[in-house]
Amino acid sequence: MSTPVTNTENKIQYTAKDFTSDQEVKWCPGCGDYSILKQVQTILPQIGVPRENIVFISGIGCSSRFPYYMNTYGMHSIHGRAPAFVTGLRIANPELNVWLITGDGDALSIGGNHLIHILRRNVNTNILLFNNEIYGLTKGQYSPTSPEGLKTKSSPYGVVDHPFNPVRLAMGAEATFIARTVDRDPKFLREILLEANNHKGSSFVEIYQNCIVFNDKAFEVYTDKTTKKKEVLMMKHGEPLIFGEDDEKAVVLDGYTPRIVEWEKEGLSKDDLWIHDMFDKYKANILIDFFDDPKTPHHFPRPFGIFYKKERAVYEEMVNKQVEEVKKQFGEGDLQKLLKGEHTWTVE
Amino acid sequence: MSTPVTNTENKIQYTAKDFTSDQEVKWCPGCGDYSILKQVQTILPQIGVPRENIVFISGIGCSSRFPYYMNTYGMHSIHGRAPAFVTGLRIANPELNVWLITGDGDALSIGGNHLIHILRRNVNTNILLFNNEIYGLTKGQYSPTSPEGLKTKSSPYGVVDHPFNPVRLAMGAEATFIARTVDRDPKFLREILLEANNHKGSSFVEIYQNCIVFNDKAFEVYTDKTTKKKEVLMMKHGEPLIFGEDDEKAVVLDGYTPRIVEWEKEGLSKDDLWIHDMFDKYKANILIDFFDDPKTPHHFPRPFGIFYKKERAVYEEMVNKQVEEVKKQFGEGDLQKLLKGEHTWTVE
Amino acid sequence: MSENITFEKKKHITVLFAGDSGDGMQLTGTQFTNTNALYGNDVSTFPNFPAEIRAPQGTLSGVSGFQLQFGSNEIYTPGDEVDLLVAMNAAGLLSNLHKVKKGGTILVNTSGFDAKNLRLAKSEENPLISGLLNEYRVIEIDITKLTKEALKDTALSTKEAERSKNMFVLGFLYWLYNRKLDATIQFLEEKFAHKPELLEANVKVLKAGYNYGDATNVFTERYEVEKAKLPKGEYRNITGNAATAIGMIAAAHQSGLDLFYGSYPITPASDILHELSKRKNFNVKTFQAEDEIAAVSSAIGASFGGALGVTGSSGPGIALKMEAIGLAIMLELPLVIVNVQRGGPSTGLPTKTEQADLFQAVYGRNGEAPLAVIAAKTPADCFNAVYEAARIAIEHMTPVMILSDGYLANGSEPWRYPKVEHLRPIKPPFAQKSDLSDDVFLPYHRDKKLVRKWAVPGMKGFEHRVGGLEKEAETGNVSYDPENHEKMVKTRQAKVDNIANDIPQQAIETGKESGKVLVLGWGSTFGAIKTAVMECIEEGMDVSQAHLTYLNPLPRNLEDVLNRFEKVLIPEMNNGQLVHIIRDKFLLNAVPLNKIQGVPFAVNEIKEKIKEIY
Amino acid sequence: MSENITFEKKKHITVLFAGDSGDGMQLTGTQFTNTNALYGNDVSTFPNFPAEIRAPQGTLSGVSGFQLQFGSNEIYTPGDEVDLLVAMNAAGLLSNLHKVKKGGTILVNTSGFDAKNLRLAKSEENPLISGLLNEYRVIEIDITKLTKEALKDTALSTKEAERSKNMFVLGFLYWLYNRKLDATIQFLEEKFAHKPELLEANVKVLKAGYNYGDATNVFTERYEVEKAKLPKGEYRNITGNAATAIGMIAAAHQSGLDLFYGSYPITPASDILHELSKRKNFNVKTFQAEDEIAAVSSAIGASFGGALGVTGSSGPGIALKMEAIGLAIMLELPLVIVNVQRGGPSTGLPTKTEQADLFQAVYGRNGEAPLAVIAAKTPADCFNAVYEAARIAIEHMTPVMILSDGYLANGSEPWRYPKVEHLRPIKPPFAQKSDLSDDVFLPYHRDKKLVRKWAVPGMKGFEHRVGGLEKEAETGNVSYDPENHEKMVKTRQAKVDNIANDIPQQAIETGKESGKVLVLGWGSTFGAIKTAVMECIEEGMDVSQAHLTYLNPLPRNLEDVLNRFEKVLIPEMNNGQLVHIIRDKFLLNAVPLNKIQGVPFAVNEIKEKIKEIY
Ligand SMILES: Cc1ncc(C[n+]2csc(CCOP(=O)(O)OP(=O)(O)O)c2C)c(N)n1
Ligand SMILES: Cc1ncc(C[n+]2csc(CCOP(=O)(O)OP(=O)(O)O)c2C)c(N)n1
Ligand code: SF4
Ligand code: SF4
Ligand SMILES: [Mg+2]
Ligand SMILES: [Mg+2]
Repeated sequence: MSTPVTNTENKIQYTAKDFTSDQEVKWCPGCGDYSILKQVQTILPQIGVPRENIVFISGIGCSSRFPYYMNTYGMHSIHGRAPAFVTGLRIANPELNVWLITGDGDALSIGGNHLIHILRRNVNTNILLFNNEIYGLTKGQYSPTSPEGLKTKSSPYGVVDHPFNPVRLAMGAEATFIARTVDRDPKFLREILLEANNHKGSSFVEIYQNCIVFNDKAFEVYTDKTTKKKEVLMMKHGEPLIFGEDDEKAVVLDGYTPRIVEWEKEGLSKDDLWIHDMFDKYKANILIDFFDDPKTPHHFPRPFGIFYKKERAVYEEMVNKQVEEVKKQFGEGDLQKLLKGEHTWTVE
Repeated sequence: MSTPVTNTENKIQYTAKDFTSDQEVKWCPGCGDYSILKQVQTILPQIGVPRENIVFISGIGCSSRFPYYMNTYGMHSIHGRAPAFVTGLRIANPELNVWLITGDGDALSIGGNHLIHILRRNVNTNILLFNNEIYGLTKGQYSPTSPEGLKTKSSPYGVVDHPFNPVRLAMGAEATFIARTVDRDPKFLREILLEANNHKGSSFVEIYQNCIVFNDKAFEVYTDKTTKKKEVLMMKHGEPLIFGEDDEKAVVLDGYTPRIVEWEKEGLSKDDLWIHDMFDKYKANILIDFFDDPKTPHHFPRPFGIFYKKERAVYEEMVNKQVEEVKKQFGEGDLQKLLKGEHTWTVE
Repeated sequence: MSENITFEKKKHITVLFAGDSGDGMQLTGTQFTNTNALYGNDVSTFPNFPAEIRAPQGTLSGVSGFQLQFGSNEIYTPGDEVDLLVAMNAAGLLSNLHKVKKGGTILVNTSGFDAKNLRLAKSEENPLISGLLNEYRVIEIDITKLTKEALKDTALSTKEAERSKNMFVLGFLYWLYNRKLDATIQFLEEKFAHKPELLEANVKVLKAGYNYGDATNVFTERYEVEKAKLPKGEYRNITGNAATAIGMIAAAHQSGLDLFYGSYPITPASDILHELSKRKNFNVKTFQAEDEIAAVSSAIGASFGGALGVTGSSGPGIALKMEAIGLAIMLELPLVIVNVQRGGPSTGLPTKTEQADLFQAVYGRNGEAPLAVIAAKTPADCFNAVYEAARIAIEHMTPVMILSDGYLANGSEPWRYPKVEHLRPIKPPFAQKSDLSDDVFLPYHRDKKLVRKWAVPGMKGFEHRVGGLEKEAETGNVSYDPENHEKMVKTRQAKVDNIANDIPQQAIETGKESGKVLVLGWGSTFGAIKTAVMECIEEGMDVSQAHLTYLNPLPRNLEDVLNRFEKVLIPEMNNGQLVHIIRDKFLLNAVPLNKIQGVPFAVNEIKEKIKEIY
Repeated sequence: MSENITFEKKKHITVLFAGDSGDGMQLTGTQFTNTNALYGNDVSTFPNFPAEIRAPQGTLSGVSGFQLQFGSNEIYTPGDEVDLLVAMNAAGLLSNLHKVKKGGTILVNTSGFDAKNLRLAKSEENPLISGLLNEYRVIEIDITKLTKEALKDTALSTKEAERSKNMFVLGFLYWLYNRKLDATIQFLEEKFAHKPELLEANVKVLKAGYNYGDATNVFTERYEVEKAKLPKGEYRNITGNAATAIGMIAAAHQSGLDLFYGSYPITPASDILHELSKRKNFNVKTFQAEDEIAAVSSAIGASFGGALGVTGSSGPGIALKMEAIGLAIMLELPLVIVNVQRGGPSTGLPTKTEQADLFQAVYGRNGEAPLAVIAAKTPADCFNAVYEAARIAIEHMTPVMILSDGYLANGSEPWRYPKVEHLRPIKPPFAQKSDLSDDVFLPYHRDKKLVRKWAVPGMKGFEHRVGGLEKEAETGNVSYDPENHEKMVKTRQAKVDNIANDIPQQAIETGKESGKVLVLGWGSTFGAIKTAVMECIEEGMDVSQAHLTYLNPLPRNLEDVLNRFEKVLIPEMNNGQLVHIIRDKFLLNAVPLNKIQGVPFAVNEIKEKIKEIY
């Protein structure tokens, strides 16, 4: 989402500490949630919004405890419904800076419907989906993003459900800002958070988050120094899609078919490579499909960054605009006239 | 879905009438639902499944009255939840031939979550989504597929919600069979119904259906003789994507960018055109995005037919397979042993 | 006007329009109602239509009915027995004949009794000639034909022409009851503003109907129902759903809040959404949510943001809202939930009326989750009920449910609409600077009424977090402390119980303050009970009526009121719900009277029961 | 063994293990329980842990506790007062000290009382030296150090080594209460089958703990709790959730149906899903649905398909299921709904226990939607309750809800498990060829018990449609007929009421058949009430106990039973729910006793109340 910077005259200079509530943080030691909390608290001073105009709304889950730790307005709502609370709040007051905190179970299992609807409506909010591919708070059942075969408390013989690719679902739901990032890359996470906040509309940010207790190392290949460079494809707008131990690999498009090349070996220059264009939906669709199991041979690297961004009318602005238009058309409502209605008579 | 043809020895020769229940059909005269009912009743004799093995399950809506009119097993369930009933039924008995009947409100508004989950799981069923871009049964409110600006009972000043494109949402939800068809083209509808039934997994079929009372002519450009040929893009696997009054137009791909050509004028042969390949996901993604308002200039025609088809493991088969595997591994469960547990002692 | 026709004075008349769903009976009934109301009669209406949008033409299941009673005295019900049945076809006649008073009049459109119509109505014989109607006075008019006749010089197709046959009926009835055509003509002018040929046709047929009465001798008497002696004031006619919508707007206006209405369409509640969607110039924001859970959640979100959050639905949708209502109880935010009850369980009888969601309202949540509940008793009273619900929700920072039903929702009556300045003011308990102690805001600090303060995002210095986990008293921080939990559960209960100190004592509506039988009701049974009790009193019986608006908490003096009578009779359109609450609260052996037929009580059904237990 | 140590005989002992969430208290408690149970004691347990997965180490909110009582007589509760508190750190001590009997023993791990731990526990002074523990017998052992000591020759890191300190405690307690290490060693062998170094370490520490007792003189007495004189038979230990899962499997097995369990994870019900997921070789199909609505709907779908459809959740999830349960009531299909209640309202106290969903169970649906309700009274009784629920659901073709709670779910007790051949047979009322009349199947034709026949897709000639709209008697076709609706509402009610003829009469559990005070309970208060009543009787008081399993319908003779007593006391872990149902049904002024603290009643709390009203 993006919010008009209000209160600029006597703008307060915040630090991350100003966004830290007095409540003890109660995640497991080593949980990826800590890093995300910290990065959010770190970037908030930069967005220029007074603290009282910021609201964090979450569902239920480990990740959804987030609002308690923020010294802003906040609501820890019920499981899966945060998008609906956010929508109501934004319609009621489109001036606020609203963040929606959710987990893979919260957003994609019980809350799937509200998620796809907030995306299609394009409510101006920043959706941070903490994807740990597991249910943390309920102690380790599989989630709609758990990979097939995963053994969990509720799948002792392995998951048989085919998982969602959250960014693909977001695209299917008409999202206008789609990004992926990861808890263990704080700098990059902050960048994406700021970009998300700058986007006007629903900014959907999937954050790979490590649940150290129930699904440890689920994203290790994307964060571990030894594997990261060859498994992560960093998407930067206007830059070629290069990856590999020594940036020796790249992705190119043969027509509409993506292909991995060793670009220098093959005599290609940077200009010959696929230059990332986050405004191109067709290309975004292809990148989103880079979702191979990193254990399979010849797999594509996993893209991180902003897949897609598009300007589209913001729902609550349209709602409020229509209110203004109707006022203009019919004049500010006159309650006595409304009570009176069209046809009256008098009893003497 | 596809179902093993059982009971073949003494196979009954059905006619459409055998699938007609004794209940009076109560849709409005001229409602598009009639045609769909008729086509379903017409193709059922061809699928070779005994009537008692066929089940129709629906949610709530005009369209969801469907099961009452079928002389098979049926359930008119509650609003939006048909996919969940179907999933339970299929897991309980994977031998049945199950059809899921739903509307645009039922499937995409209240039932959106169940729809995306049945698609990702790939439960073997035929999902017929009667899309009339309106709430029929509740008398004319807009639905998640209503176009922006539509004036309805609940949007007297015009809809401000950006609509879903149902086939795009299905793709985002990992659907394995995605098709679009229309009530007023019975032959083509029957073809698609049969293809859907032949597909193993969740077959998602969006059917444009005219609600003569509350949203008449919503799809007229795709059915009216005078406009149909230039607005409809018929997708046939292995054939070029040709359309236009005299089949003079076609779609080609420039790299990954689709373009409309007047092919003969431009000296192209059929082989130069985009040959539809329903197994190609990248291309399906592009076709799915042909969703322009037909009133805008230079718009793409609306595609009808099968966008995409992919074989993927069927959920309830995996569930039942796991049961069998566990039985193999640990032996058929011994209830007395289970009651006894691991550690017992005797009180004399 | 034919000379030899006289006017017979009548105190009240019950008319039932019955025809095919496509015959425009609802519109005809509404017009006839409005005209009588504008004339000065008291009126009560009961529209009754099939669940199908266009049920098969001509069939019994396709019949659409609109019943109304109008009178020169106060009218509380649409009438037990019909004086005049207008039957546009055989199905309309056959499915409603039993409602007609013996000796009553039946006006039939003979075109609706052809072979096809008889077959569709599953009638082997033609009732017009079979003798079935011997005990009635039957007026046969070929309305279809006369309508076509009237329009033969216009450009309208036969089908289009036929469609205005309801105007013929209406015109004829205006003649019969000596009413002016003005209001209906004005309505038609608005409706067909952009279709002059249809306007002209409809007016033509309306007048043709009137003139037919004047010109022919089918009736030798006309009827005169004088103006009712209603309390002085200005009146309008209003349906329950419209009154509900307007009540919300008024409450928002008087509390200085924007109105947010989050809803998902469902019969019979949808019209509230439709009505509000039109009223955006009152700072009304309507949100058609993806489902009922999103609807209620969005309303809570809006309340959190400082609006008056309201959500509305009917039984099945209300079921889905319960988890979130529990959260609202925990958050202690204002929220109004409207339940326009319909026949249940499950999908049930979606277009029919019932009062079977009282248990759900009072008890239907997990955990100790007390919810204030208010019921509307007449269509116009929906205004008061929702206004009062909003007042309590805002001033007590708590969700309040209002129970309406299909009968109230679609029924209408004259309403002496209030003056804005007479509306009770509503004061949102917004947090003030003075609520900060040491610069800290305690979101769960309470006033004497146990109400917490409302701090809204945007208010500097009041930043705080709320949520569904049990909260520590005062601070609102998450707390798993056993004693704190017990204290908070009891506090939330006490807070809702306390509302009893902010509502009127229970009054006796009709009859003496003590005596033999008290008929205790709630909701839309009001009119039937009132009429029954009044008639019993006229017959010299010792019967009184008390009618509950506040169902949770109950009025403080209710036990006292009940104890002043020997017997308490509780009629309900359900299988017995209030009666169980009363038994529980007061250990009082009240007598239930239950009707579960999707239609309101007849006055006589209640009278009979009173007599039975008297 | 030191020579001068004697054995003191005890009838029962209550031990509470308290430490950090990471200290393995739950495992320690479970092992200690199993060993005592295997020895032959009667046992009752109460695990109590924070809502956080790993609440901050060392803090008060991070304390995890496991209390158990074991004895040589019958044990019904985990004990009011603790004889031995094991405190692994300062927070564990401070948050549980009030539970320890004056003069009781406290075993502390001194390492858990360093400056950091004191700070985290918000303790300004060190309780070990502040005099706080003057009234107790305190045994200080540096368990952490001794554990590390024991493992110093292994390859384990300090952190890994420390983690087995709970085994030291366990070993020491085995010495103190003269128990064998065998069962725990066997458990460790299984647990660490693939980690031999951890197995070795744990066994080493376990033995070190035992030997420490033997070698030192910290205790001069050991305690002997003899085998309990339980009814003859074979026993095992079982938790409520495990018993629930096994009960479902047994019911499916005995009815010849496949078991389908559709559920969405939620504390404290999830373990049922986990347990069943392991048991696929019993033809158990588990479906982790996308939400609770899908869970219950899938179970109904499975029942429609001929399986035993079961769904389970806790309060907030049950709220979401209500609309679909209404459908199941309308469809008249078997369905079992398990509600493992937790502290509410809303998200409430997710890991704590409560009985506040009774109203929701009995009343929480739209329309007239009667639901059979059964409650389990002890962990092992969950087996009977769910078995009975399934029997009624299947044989009466109706949904049945079973109420368990967090205390039953996680608590455990010895269970004299049944022989398969003694399980009551369950007969699904499948439609037969003989149910066809003229080749037509009437899906809503009923037998004398008002039960319809179950025809499952695949059965030729029985094709039919069901749905949530009101249905015509017999045919099941959609019907909007007023009389039919009333008939069907009453029939569905009568059908559920009829279940009363198929359940046992209410018995007196403890005490005389009539007298002064009857304590009436339901659910998990059973043990506390039983103990309280037994103790009162021992003290010469005229008190009896009756405990309800069947909450809807109530046993036929219940009114009679209640009327045989002067006073009826109803203790509940809620703000009063059963008491209102009893008041309503029998106009009986029962006395409520309510505790709403997320923890079970202490025996004494009930005794005090009995004495107060006596
Ligand atoms: C209605 C309802 N159903 C179920 C639950 C139990 N529940 C709480 S959190 C959760 C899932 C948590 O997973 P996720 O959203 O991935 O968050 P995480 O804990 O992994 O951060 C569930 C099932 C609930 N609180 N409410
Ligand atoms: C829980 C619930 N909410 C709302 C309704 C009311 N309702 C019935 S059908 C319907 C939508 C119908 O639209 P659609 O699914 O598009 O079907 P159509 O009538 O257009 O075929 C709604 C909102 C309901 N029956 N149940
Ligand atoms: S359970 Fe997992 S997600 Fe939850 S706090 Fe612990 S590490 Fe984090
Ligand atoms: S309202 Fe529309 S969708 Fe419904 S039956 Fe009538 S024409 Fe068909
Ligand atoms: Mg998660
Ligand atoms: Mg529709």
